[in-house]
Amino acid sequence: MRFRGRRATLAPDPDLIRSLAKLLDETRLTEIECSAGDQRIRVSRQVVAASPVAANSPSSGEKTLAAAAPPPGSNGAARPGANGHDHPGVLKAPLVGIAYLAAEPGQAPYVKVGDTIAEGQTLMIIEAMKVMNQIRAPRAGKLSQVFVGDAEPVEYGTALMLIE
Amino acid sequence: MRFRGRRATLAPDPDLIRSLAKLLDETRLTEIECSAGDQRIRVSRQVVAASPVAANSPSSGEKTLAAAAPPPGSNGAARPGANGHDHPGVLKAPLVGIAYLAAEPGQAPYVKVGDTIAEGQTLMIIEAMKVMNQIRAPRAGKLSQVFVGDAEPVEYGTALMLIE
Amino acid sequence: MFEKVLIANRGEIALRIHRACRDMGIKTVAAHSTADANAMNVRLADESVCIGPPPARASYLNIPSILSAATITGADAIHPGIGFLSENADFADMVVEHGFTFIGPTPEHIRMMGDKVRAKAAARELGIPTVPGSPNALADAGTAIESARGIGYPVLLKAAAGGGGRGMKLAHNEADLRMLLPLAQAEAQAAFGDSSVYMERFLDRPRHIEVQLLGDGQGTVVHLGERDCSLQRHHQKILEETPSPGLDPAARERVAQIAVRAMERLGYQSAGTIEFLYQGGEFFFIEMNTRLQVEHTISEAISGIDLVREQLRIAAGEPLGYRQSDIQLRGHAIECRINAENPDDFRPSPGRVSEYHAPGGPGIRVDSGLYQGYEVPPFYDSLVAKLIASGGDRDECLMRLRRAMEEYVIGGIETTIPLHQRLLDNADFRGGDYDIGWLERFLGRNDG
Amino acid sequence: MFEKVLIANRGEIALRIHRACRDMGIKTVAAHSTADANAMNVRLADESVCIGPPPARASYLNIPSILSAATITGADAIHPGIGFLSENADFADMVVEHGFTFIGPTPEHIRMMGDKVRAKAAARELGIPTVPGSPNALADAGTAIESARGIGYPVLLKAAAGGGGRGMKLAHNEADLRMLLPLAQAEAQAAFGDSSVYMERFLDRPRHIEVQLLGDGQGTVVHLGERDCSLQRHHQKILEETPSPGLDPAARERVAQIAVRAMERLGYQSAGTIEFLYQGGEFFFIEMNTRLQVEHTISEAISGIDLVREQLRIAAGEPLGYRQSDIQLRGHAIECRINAENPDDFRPSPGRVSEYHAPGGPGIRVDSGLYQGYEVPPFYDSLVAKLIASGGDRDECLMRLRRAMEEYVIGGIETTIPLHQRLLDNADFRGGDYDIGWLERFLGRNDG
Repeated sequence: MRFRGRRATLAPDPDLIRSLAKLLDETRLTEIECSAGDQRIRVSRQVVAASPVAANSPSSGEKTLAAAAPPPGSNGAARPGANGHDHPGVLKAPLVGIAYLAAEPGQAPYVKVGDTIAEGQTLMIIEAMKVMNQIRAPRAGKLSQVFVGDAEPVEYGTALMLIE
Repeated sequence: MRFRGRRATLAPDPDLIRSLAKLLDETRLTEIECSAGDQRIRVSRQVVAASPVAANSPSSGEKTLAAAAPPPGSNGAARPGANGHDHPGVLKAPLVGIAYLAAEPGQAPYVKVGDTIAEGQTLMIIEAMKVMNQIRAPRAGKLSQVFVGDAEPVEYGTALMLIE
Repeated sequence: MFEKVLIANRGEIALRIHRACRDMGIKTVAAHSTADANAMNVRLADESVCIGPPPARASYLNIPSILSAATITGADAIHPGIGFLSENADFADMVVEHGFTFIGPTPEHIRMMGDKVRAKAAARELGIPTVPGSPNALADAGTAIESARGIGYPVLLKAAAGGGGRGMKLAHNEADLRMLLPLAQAEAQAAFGDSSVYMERFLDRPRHIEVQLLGDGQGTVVHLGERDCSLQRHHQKILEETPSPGLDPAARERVAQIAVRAMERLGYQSAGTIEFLYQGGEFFFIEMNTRLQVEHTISEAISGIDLVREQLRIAAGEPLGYRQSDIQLRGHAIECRINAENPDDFRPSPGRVSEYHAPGGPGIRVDSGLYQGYEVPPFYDSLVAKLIASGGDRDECLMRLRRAMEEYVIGGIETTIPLHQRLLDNADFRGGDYDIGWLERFLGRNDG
Repeated sequence: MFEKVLIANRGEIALRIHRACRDMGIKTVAAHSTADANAMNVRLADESVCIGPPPARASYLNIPSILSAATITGADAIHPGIGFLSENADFADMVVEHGFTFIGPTPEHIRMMGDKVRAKAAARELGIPTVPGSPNALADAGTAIESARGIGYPVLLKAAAGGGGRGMKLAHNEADLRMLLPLAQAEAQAAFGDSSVYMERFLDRPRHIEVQLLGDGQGTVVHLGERDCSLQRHHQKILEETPSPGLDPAARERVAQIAVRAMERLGYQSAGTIEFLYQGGEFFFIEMNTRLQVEHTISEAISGIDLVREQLRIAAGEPLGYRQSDIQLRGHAIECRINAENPDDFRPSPGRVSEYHAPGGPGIRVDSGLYQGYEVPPFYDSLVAKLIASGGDRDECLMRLRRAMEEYVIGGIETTIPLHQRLLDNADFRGGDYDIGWLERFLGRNDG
């Protein structure tokens, strides 16, 4: 998935992410978002670990684009859903829509990193055509990562969470 | 150099050449030439050894073509003058024209395979724009091969003879 | 005008629509299946959304996915392209319900022309001639002979209850008819448990002639001439040309006027095509396509009008802004559909394109998403490129086409280029002497 | 018509001529240097002959080699292309002496227009306006002022004996002239040992306007409209368009008529171009090119006429077969010359093309011999591709050009595509507001 991708030039800068992460600690904020023109970076302590995997949030989706739209002839293209999330425990979006991590804005999320998950437990909502689709855990396990932010658009195959 | 190349499909058949060579022996002919449509094969005991090097006479020049016109993207192209005749003793055509191996039709050729050649000796004539250009030996040596037939067209860089 | 258009299609036509949008400064969103993630139209799009797995029903026919993709990308209009959802009236309704513009005609017109029976009735009302036939169930030989007089011989007797050739009889005259009616009725009875039989005029060697139309829904309708699409295999068009070598100027003008008058009465809005069978100087309605067509390119070539641009302008509410008299149709144009298929047995040939080099020069247009290294997926139809040649006359056009075919390099997969080269060397084709059955006779296969 | 044509040229123009021949069913012989053995035009040619090593004087300018190549291949005509021997009257003579047809005008006309002084005189005789000037050597201020009245200010004083700017003075009025004449004379004396000075009308911001002509030498001459080639760097055209955004219909018609009348009087035979400077509503003769031009493609786009085909037909003795009134000039066309050069400092960038993908779709034509794996040789000029866009109007044309530039992929070498993209985004250019000096001002370099 690409948003305004072609115009973007931001390759996510690990140091930038690290420094924003430090700011989170220092300020005890839960989220920092900055944008400049087409470029946007967002780090959030609550759902996105300030780690290289943040590179898979749409905020840095341009990177996927940069790989996904090489000139013809080269083979650098990355398929959505194949972006390094092929761990069997990765839960992928079964439909296109907006991902919600909590039932209501401001409320606690359905699940947090570290939670023990029961099979069938509701993990998030994906809204499509005004229908709230509950995304349930396919199997029991421990929630080790959340790849998407609250209210973020997802396409078919977007990696949502990792249950180990 | 290609003549009617694109239409031709003849890859020179070594067996055909051998059998024609045998016929030369048997019949004590000095030359046999056959053609079918665009395809032409010519063997001559006098100037062309009935050997794979005959593959460099225009009669089988289509082979060069087949290599010289691969689809774009492949790299099979053979450069004229680079067709396996890079032996230092190879004499190449310095101009475009018709090669004559003898001063007059029917006369003995200037030189034969096996002759000892003196530097500056006339080896053949290349006619260009009605001018008979004498091709002289750049160095002394023994004439071990003649690559072109009498009255055959040559392009710039065509291998003419091998002097060892 | 729209700021951002979502293209709910794939392949060369998605690329074609992308190009029209870019040429108007409109941003594009490519909605694509996982199988098309590396497609040229996806790479070139401003934005892209994966809408599902390879099977079309789960992606390119997946209405919720497509509408959600439009929502999350903030597109203001959706172009359905060709096939897939392009003639799905319910989809058109939903697009509008969700606050997007559907780039195409009104759902009502899609619905009307989508139903064969309703379409034929509508055509008659709109003054479009249809194949003459009898009301169902010919009571007896007398009735049959009488309606045959009105219809004109030869007539084809057909079982009312079924198809598939059973119960079908061809009658060239009254004697035939007397003899064959009872047989047809008996066969119909045996095959379908219903002996009722009706008849239709039989066309043995018709041409497929279609008229390209543009209506703005504001009172203006124009045509861009006709296209001859008679070269078909299994009802799939292989090569199309305009103007048709089979029409004289009078017939050309007549069919164009029939089509324009009909669309004026209908108040048709968008690009559309009315297809006819043409034989013995008469035109008979086949169907109307309420969408863009693959072969729209040749009408663009002779008219200089970008049909996708016009679709977008009309959908945005703009009037055409010109009339028929402003349109000059110049020269001749032919489109060859190049499929990833074995040119002899037509087996699909998906796979990796190992080399790609498109022809160029004067009068040559290539519409293709192919590039070196691209993988042609096995899930969709096999059209991978369209080579369009235009010229001052048919001969110049044919020569350019033949030359361009020599230049075109598509490696790694089999394509139908050799078939087109055979066609271009064929005397009947070069003479313009072909009908709907010609190609399959040429291919020596009448299983079509 | 000819059976076999030898093409004595290289690069995209050799390919262009090959295509025209193929489109007419004429066999081609590619005469090429060793450096071009793998060039696309050589690969596609029916026959090829290596005529010499890389340096042009030893191959593409090697007349004996070229004539011998024609002899041994049995060609019946020679097309000289552009540059190299195309305007060499002696070559044209020899081609004829050796029994071949020269595809171009008569040697006399080449000779006449090849000599700057003779050409200017001929132009005057043919009724083509030239830049007004004084006879050499202005005796004194009085003479100078008098001729300046006739010429019109501003006038440029020039040393008769030399060039290079020395002795040049620009006078805007009589006062200037009185003051500057002695200075100019003194400078001329110092620089060239000859104080004689003459004057010419000075054009500060002219446009380069040229008219494309076709004459059959049998009484018919037509024009295909004008081309605006004002975008130049170091006198090299970078981008050309037709019609010119700087002419009104009256001026357009006027310059076309001047050119057509002149060629009618001359009895010109073949394609040719008369170049003009245009300023303040006046046209002034620069020179005539008695050959095909690189930018002929845009005239083809708006006229639908294949200019190389016409050259071949005329050389074969055919009459044009149409008159001016039969020619419709439709829409707008622009050609971008894509050079293998660094887009900022214009250093040549020869080398291996690692990726190649040409743009396609409506209104796009590409003339290029590039392909993936091709090695651009360092020995010749750096033009490697021409991207030609056409559209119903200038805006559609510009948008298509911009879109096609986005699609065009040429890897492994540097090209001037980024320069063209900057041009396409520039307000002056988009407004059509440019003159001969504009591009170098735009590039911030006035060393041209």
